[in-house]
Amino acid sequence: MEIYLYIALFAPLVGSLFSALFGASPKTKVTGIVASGLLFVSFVSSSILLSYVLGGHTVHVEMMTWMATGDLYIPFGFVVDQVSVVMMMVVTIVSTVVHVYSIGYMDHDKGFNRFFSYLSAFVFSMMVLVMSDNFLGLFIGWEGVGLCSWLLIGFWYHKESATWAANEAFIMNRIADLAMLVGIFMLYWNLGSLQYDVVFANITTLPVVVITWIGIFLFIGAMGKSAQFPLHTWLADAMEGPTPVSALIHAATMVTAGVYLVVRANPIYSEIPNMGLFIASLGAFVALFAASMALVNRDMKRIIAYSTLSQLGYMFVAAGLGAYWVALFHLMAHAFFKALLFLGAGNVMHAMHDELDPFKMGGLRKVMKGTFIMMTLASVALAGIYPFAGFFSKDLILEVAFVDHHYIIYSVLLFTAMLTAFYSFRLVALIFHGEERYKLFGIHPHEAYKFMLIAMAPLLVLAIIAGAFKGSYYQLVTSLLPSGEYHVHSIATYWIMTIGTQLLVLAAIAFAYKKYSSWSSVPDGTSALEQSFGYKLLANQYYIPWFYEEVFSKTYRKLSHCLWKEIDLKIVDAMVDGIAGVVYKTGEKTHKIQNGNLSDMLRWMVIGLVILMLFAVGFSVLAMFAQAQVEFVRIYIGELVLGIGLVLVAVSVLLVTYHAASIRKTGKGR
Amino acid sequence: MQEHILSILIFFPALAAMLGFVVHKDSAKAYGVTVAAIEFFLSLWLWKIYDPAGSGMQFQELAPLISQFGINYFVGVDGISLFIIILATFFTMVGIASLTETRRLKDLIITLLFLEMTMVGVFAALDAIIFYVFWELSLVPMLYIIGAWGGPLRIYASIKFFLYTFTGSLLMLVGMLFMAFLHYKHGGVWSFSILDWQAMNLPVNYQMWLFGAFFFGFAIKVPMFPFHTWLPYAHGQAPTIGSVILAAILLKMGTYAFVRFSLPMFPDASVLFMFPIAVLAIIMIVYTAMVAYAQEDIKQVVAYSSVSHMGVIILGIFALNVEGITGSIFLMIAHGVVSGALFLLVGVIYDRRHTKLMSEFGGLASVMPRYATIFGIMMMASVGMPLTINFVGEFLSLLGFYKQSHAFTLVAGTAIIVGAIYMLAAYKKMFFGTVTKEENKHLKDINRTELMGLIPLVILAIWLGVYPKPILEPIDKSVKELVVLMHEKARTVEAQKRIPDLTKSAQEVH
Amino acid sequence: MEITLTHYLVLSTILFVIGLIGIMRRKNLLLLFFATEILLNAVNIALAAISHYRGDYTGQMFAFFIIAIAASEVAVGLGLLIVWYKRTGRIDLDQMTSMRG
Amino acid sequence: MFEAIAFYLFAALTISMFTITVMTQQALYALSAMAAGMIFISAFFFILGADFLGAVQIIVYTGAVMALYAFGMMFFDTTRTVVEKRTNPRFVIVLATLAALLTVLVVIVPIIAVDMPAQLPIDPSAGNSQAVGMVLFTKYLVPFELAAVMLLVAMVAGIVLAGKKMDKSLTLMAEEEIELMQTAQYTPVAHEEVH
Repeated sequence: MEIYLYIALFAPLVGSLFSALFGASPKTKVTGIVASGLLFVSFVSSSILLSYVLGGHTVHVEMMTWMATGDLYIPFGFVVDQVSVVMMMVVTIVSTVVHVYSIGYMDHDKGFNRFFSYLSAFVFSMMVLVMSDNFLGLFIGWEGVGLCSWLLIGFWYHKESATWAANEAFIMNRIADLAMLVGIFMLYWNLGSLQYDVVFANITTLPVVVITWIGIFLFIGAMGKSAQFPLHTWLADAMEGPTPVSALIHAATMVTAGVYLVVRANPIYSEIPNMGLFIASLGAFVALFAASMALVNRDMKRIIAYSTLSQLGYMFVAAGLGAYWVALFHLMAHAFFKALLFLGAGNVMHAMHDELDPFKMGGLRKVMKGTFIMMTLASVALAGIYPFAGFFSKDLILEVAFVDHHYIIYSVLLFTAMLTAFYSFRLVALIFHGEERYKLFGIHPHEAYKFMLIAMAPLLVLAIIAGAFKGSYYQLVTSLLPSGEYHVHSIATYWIMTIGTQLLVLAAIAFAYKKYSSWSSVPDGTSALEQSFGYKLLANQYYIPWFYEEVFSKTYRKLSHCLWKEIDLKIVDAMVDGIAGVVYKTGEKTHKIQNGNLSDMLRWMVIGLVILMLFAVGFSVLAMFAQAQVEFVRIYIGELVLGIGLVLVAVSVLLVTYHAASIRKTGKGR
Repeated sequence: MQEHILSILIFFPALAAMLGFVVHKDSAKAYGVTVAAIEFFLSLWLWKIYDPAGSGMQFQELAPLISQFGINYFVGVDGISLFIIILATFFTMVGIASLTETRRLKDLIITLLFLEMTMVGVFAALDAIIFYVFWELSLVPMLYIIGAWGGPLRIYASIKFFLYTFTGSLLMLVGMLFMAFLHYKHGGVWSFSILDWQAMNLPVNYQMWLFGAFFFGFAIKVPMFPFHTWLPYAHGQAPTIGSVILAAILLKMGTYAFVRFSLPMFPDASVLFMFPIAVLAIIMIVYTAMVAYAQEDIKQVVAYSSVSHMGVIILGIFALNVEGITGSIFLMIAHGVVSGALFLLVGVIYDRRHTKLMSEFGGLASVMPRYATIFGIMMMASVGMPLTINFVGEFLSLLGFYKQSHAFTLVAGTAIIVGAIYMLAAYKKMFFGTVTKEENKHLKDINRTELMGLIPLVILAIWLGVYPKPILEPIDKSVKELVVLMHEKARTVEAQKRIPDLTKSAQEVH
Repeated sequence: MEITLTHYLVLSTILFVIGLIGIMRRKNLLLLFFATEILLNAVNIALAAISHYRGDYTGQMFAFFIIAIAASEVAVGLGLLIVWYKRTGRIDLDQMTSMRG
Repeated sequence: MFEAIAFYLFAALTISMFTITVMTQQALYALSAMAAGMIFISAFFFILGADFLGAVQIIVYTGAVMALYAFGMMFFDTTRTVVEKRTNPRFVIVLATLAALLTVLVVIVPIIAVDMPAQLPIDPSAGNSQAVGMVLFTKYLVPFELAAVMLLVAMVAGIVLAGKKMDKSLTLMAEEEIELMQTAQYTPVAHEEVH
């Protein structure tokens, strides 16, 4: 089985390196096909591993030593167990689809080869992240996906906004990574190892405070990667990247790495239930917070990005409440339908010549039938309508919150579910229904390539039927994760809840359709709604990006400029130059002493004699004191010597200046 | 030959440099590359015959110079110095191979070969006087390189460089003389042997004074905040090759000396001064990173970034445990590779445009894709991306220091954030966006000569990031010996607590 | 009214002061030499006195050698002075500025 | 009592003589005053029982040194009043006093404080000259011989230096000749004087 593990892991790397060879050459389809093919190979290997793991085995290999020094020993070790194999399947499926799709999507782009190189490298990093058997290996993948995310967000590097967003994403992730590193340090110094099995076996021996800190630091790391508040702003800006990238990285895989980390580290979080509650509360808050921003946004991709953020919030609620398998399940289901949604959005963008404002579209269902069906179904899945994937995973999270008696979280999530349904169908309605507003802008939309639609099909299928795997999935992962059936005890409550939720969601959908399906004009920011404070607040993302820019970025910029110009040049360097200047000036000033006049020299000689003898007398007096064993003198002898020396120097300086003055006087007299 | 390998390594370049005077100036470069390559392979051979299992100093050579004062020609290597020597020979080779200078090329190559002698000498010396002599001699060729081939402010920069570092090393010399005197007072014979000094057991207050004396010499060389201001000038004015050697090797002398002198000789003082130095190191890391962000000149960005990274090295050294010290020695090598490469890369663009201002560029990624790629890889190595060479060192250094102080490590860890900020900002300014300047539209991509220097560095940066074991192992071995020695010598309770007792933990394992 | 060592030392100090004053205010080289003679003699008195009061010949010996040195100094110094005078016609210190720094 | 009177008398005389030497504007006065001062100093040596030293003082100083000075002064224009440097006299006096006090302190304090044992104790049985001779030719033989050689060398040096161009006499030469000789030999000084 190890060979399959290596194939699954390294096939994307080979694809990436292969494409990189053509990085600077003109576009060749070969790179796309080879990279996609290798990913498919990786997918097949993962499937084989899945069947193997389903048989109750796990694969654990240690490829080679990476770092070994002192007591530290970190190998390149990989493990395929029940959790990682699920992640591997998600990653390989979505990335294979996205790769094939990208062959069409990036068709006209100059950086075609480069794109596949980056995209495959990303998949490799993601595989390292999920397959590693220790925290530092995870960190390699963690940073690797960050790097690829940077490369891919800034893929169109000539665009200022894209490169800015890329840097923002990278730096924000770095902030979180620091916390994660600290968490890793704590693990190492407390447990002496970073291997999952060792860590999880011994974590209970640590005091709760230490575990809490470890949990906090690791979670801050997860917050960065999964764009949780307050490190969330990068995700929306990351939509500057090509749409397949958004589908793969910023919806399906990378952003869920944080959830994966919490799920993976469940033995740590199980020890600190309060921390879990905090995670859940933050998740619920982010779910609502992000959904509210999606309500009014006028950028198609950003709406979907906020929706992703919101769903990540759901996952963290589940993970925080200890329902790790539920979190992982939602992660999986979400990956499928959200990637589908993004790819559909990509088709629309292509058709609309990169127009992103849904208000400028409308009525596209006539020209883009396939895309219309797929996006609608994906939205249905996202909204959580039975029997689509979202229903099984998302409603489960609601149940978890309810069963655990966290009613506030429950109601927040329920409300968010309604919002989710509303904004999803607002988007669908604006894009595909109503009048053909795009005609005002002289755009002639067309459907995407056939093979792109076909490539999307597996995702569509999975988005519809993923819920059916729930049983076998549960069997699989609960052999590693804490099991827990979350069933409402009374049948009546269960049915009321389920049907009630469905009805609320359907109502939200209907409202969205009613309001937007016959929209006819492009809003220009003058309507009363758009003038209202609430709308502005939401449209400006609660002014948080503005706040970050004003408070952090500008301060940092100003501070660093000030440090350079004011402190480094004017204080630190000037001090050094000042010392040199003093020495030089002293030389300049005092070289008159060497005026060659023997008579003056004689006088200087006497002065020098006096000074030296003063020193000699001073020191001998001190020595006498020391001999007399005066206690304080012995203790402070250094200070005394220094003090007397200083006094002597002062006296001599006085003498010298006095004398210099008298010399000047005679000089004038002459 | 094996037993004299170190002397050959030290004096071969000097000899070759002297012969170089008779070489015709057209063939000077070929001659220089050949000599440097031979020297490099000799150093590789040294690595090959170095016994990783052996303990202590290997290939020791001892010849008396002034025996009544215990001054000997005494050289040897251990895992700590071995790789820095190889790095020095490697960079001299790469530097000469990728030289694009045309003015007085022969003189430059001869100067570089002399410089190589002093560099190898410093890292191989086991006698303090020999060490000091090479340490000071290394200033002279660098002074010439900056002063003769530098930019418009070269005289100011070179004199500042010389006087600043020279002042520091004078204090160090005083410390050395006092150490020798103490050895005389203690054992009745003069000795300048570093190994003898390491065996001396000094009272804590002596340790503190001596530590201070040595500290200034080393700190200026490193350069630690607030003694760093000579470096931006030196880098700003030095020719590419000067910056490369300065950043890659010469700065390492300071940190290497900390490991060779300060730690084993004054373990108690090291523990005592650990936190003040850590504070300086942290200021160095964060402050210079912020200053780097404000720079307008790409070379200054790299210069300040190298100061910032040196802060991490210092922090790792004063972690005083195996993880930290090993990490910082590895980081010395890593930093050498990465900042050397970055300076070479800056040199590439400077050769083409004769400006280093970032505002003059923009959009270079589309004009010079290969250059942008290599620069990008090196930048990522510089910000400490895992699987690149820097990460191993930075991770281990910070990991080591975490044992000593949690809060300090957290603050110092911002290195990975602020480092990313200035590097990405600089990269964005230079390579991203659209090409706005007419001059930049037809820039030639990186050529073969330049690739010759850069490709090995890229390979090294990634290879050692993925597989650091061959280097890490010998370092680890020597560092363990160092830590054992430090723990044995530690007098204060604090020091015994802070410096781990390896013998005990080893017994526990077995 | 015992004359003690201190008396001699005070005398010696006073003479030394006089000598120093001479050294500092004289411009004529010849008279400068006189002042140095005074200094030497002041020291001689001190040495002889210490020798006497401590019963030790060493002081006298040193005084003796000082006299010898003073004599040779005068011989060489006057020779130089004469050469200088022949060259310049003056023996003022102020004109000897060839050692200007 | 007699000793005290002698001490104070000679002390007063010596100080006044030397003050004249230092302060007078006439070179000849200075010379005479110093010769007198030297003789008075020898009186102290006699009082202190250092007879030999006293004799040497008179012979060497008042005999040889003063004669040398007197001869030397014949070369110079001694009739001219001596111009002094214009410096702050108070400063000079303070500095000189300080220097003298410190010198005495530095030299004397250890002798008194540590109570060094006499290295060559005075032998009361022998006369002073005899005793000095004993010491001089035993313990201080080498320095003594060296001093002798030094005196010889000094004598030769004095003769050579002063005797150069003895054949030319400034008093007999014509003005132009002197001028010529001076410019030929030493021009820089003449130039520097202008500034």
